[in-house]
Amino acid sequence: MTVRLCAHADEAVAGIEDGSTVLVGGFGMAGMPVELIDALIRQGAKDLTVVSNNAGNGDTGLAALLAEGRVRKVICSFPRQTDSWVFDELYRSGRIELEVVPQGNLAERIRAAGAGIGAFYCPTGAGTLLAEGKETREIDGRTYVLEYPIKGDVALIGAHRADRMGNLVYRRTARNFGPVMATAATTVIAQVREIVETGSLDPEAVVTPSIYVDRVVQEAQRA
Amino acid sequence: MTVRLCAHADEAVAGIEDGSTVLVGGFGMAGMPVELIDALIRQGAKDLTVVSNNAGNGDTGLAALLAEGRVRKVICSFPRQTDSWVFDELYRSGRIELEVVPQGNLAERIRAAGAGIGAFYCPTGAGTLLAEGKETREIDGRTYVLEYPIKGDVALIGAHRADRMGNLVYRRTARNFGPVMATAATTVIAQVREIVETGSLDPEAVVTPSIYVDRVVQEAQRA
Amino acid sequence: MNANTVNATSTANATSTANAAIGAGAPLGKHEMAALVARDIPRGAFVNLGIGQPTLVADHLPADSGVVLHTENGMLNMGPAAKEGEIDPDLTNAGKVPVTELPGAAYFHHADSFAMMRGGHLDICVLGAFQVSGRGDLANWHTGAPDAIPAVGGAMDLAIGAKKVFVMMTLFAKDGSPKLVPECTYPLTGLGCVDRVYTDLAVFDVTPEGVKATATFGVTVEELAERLEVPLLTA
Amino acid sequence: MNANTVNATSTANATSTANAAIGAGAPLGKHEMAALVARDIPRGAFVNLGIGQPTLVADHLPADSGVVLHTENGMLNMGPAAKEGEIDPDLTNAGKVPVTELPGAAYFHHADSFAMMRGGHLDICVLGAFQVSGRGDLANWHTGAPDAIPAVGGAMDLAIGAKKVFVMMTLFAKDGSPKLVPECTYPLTGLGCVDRVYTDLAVFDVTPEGVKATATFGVTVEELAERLEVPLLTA
Repeated sequence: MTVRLCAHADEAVAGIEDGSTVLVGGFGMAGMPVELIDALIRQGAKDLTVVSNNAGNGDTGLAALLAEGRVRKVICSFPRQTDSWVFDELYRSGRIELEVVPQGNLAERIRAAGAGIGAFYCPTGAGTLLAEGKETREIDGRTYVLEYPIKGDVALIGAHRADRMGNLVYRRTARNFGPVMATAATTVIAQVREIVETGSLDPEAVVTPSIYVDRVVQEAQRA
Repeated sequence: MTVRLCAHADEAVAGIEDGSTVLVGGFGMAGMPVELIDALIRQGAKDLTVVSNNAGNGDTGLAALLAEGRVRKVICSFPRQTDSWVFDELYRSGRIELEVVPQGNLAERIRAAGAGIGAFYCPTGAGTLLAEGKETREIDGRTYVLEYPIKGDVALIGAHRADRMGNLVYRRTARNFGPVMATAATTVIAQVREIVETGSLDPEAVVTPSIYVDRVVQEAQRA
Repeated sequence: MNANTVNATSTANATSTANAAIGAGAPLGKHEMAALVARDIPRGAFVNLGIGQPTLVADHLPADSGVVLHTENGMLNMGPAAKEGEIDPDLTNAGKVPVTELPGAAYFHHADSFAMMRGGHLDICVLGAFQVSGRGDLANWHTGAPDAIPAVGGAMDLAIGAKKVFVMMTLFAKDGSPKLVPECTYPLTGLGCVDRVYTDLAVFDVTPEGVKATATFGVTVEELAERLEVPLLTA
Repeated sequence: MNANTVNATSTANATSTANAAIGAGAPLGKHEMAALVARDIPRGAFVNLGIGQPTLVADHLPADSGVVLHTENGMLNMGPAAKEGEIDPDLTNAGKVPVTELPGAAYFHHADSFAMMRGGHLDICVLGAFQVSGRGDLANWHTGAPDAIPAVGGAMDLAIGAKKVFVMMTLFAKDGSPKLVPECTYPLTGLGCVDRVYTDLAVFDVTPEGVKATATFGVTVEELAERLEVPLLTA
């Protein structure tokens, strides 16, 4: 239905429930919905599964959410970074679950959830640790691994601009996971730098059509 | 490698071999690569499998290619139209094979070929004639049909503009099958209305990046 | 994705329709059927209108409905049919009729368009039908005639993809046989996918408990029950 | 998709490299290795350079090479690292280093970017490695240490996706053990995916017949054969 334009990030994340699977966009800081994550920390939902490329950096954002003990499991491609000490400590002490997924499988599994695909055969990771225990199949002489969709209850994404209907455009490599995550969650919440009048985005260049977007909030630092 | 900018459609379709699978873009006339099809008729390749949404209209374009007896098989979603008399006659007289594929499965199977997906479970058509003989699987209580990629030797597509590197943009609903077909064929040939200088297309709005495009020709009627 | 409010809202609308119309008036013409469907589409819904009669629904949506029309050939926020002078060969609907663009439109390719359908993002699609079964099976792509050339288009994708599938059809075929049937005899488009059937004589909800007439036009539920083999729920 | 000319062209280049270099000179530094890789990349190729040493290859591509760099976080025709004053937080490479955009660039989302990789559209990717086996198995994501936190990123997608996979690594680890091995002991990234290995001491082609040194630097093939457990093809 019609997108809700929220006055504040706290309004945008209202109602996220304990136990939710939360897709979080961004690759490094590019496209990271920082204000939505901060609002989620304030909001209080716990026992979360977070799906994101990384598992938090430094002491802010996702790392802060993890540090509060609010995340039960992380599904990501690259948790280990020079400044991922919060995750590292939780993981080594057995206080967080980790599912490592090759980056392209992460993107494609999220896309599959959004596209109504039940499962797909993917060559990536065949014969490696990350395919252990997974079903495989030979197709035309190549080994493929059966991969299942990753669906979110909520997606938190960062975009560049929204129009008042909720159409989104991104900027440069900050696009990354946003568009697929927007297709794959029950409630999609976008943080944008600017909300513009409907009709002012080029319809050929809209990356995430309004149908996928439930709530939009303009970044406070720019409001 | 580097795209070839062709002076004429005949140069663009040179070398298409007998027995090729040819993906042909367009939905109705929108996005239909008319000049490339006419050039393919002149070029002479036969025993072709044509993958396209429809199976030709009137007596020109795809219908003319069919009328010359050059097409062994058509894979499409909607062959039967008020003006598909060429196909109808070939089909009823047993001179052409037909594989009818639901339109979304056609698009997704072509995408799978381009994306290196070995096969996928799709709910569309489950329990219908079009899934007869196909493998199925229950996933989360729903029945899915196993669908395999459709890969082309050649794709003929119509786009709006190309830059000199081969990046493509489309216009309005003429986009349709072009972008997925461009990912799924060994040789991708695009007919465009205009070739513009590299750097003059908005990088955020490029729909088919240059990596997918092998040959580009500007429409003669506009050259 | 949008909240799951279609169900509640449209059920409410249908109930009021039913209260007003059970046993009243005369059989509906196709424009009246289209108006009835339009009235049951909630504000702001994302809707695909199938080729043929369902297209008429657009004419009956209020100007401020906020309903966003999808066309499977790659567009959201499609406008009305193009008038003379507005025709753009690059802009058509799924029936290949020239259409127009509304502010806030977006274009996307065929795989993305059908991912949108298959992924359950459309709130409602409205389709024509040859037959609908009491379980909500839909037959609308193939007459099953031995010499028919099969052609499915996007029908199967729409049937299984949208959150709610509404059918618009006459209740009886020209030969007098009912099109709401215990089992479809024509080849199926989708299984158990139809939620509501709008006909010239009645509106039916297809529920897990069975088929219920929520409105009738110029006939009574009892008269309908006599002419149909599908049992109708009472109360 | 682009014609299958990489193989022919780069093999030709490698052969000339080999002729010039077998048994000659001294071990290569990382910049010399990068220059060698750059020389073997055909004009106009679409290339992904992995994080770390492979990134250096870009510095050695001729200005008119026409080589188009892909970064898996969603861009083609990536330019050099951003200088002071050019930094845009929305524009980074896969190593999260700020980069620049060249004319003819295109942006796309992660699923499209990895479809491009997995679908075999990149001509070449250049990766670092812990180990490469004689069959072309690659180990570059995990040391296998029991307390290591696993993190794979895009390594597996690159390993199995590109038409040609080039590896850049030192031939021996710090403890003196060879990194070109009969069987990888580290967890695998991809099976049978490596086509060529550039090291400080030699360049190796991995072929269905076995491993062949096509160039050596400061050592002879015989000396290498003695220090490696992988048999080297002669002639």
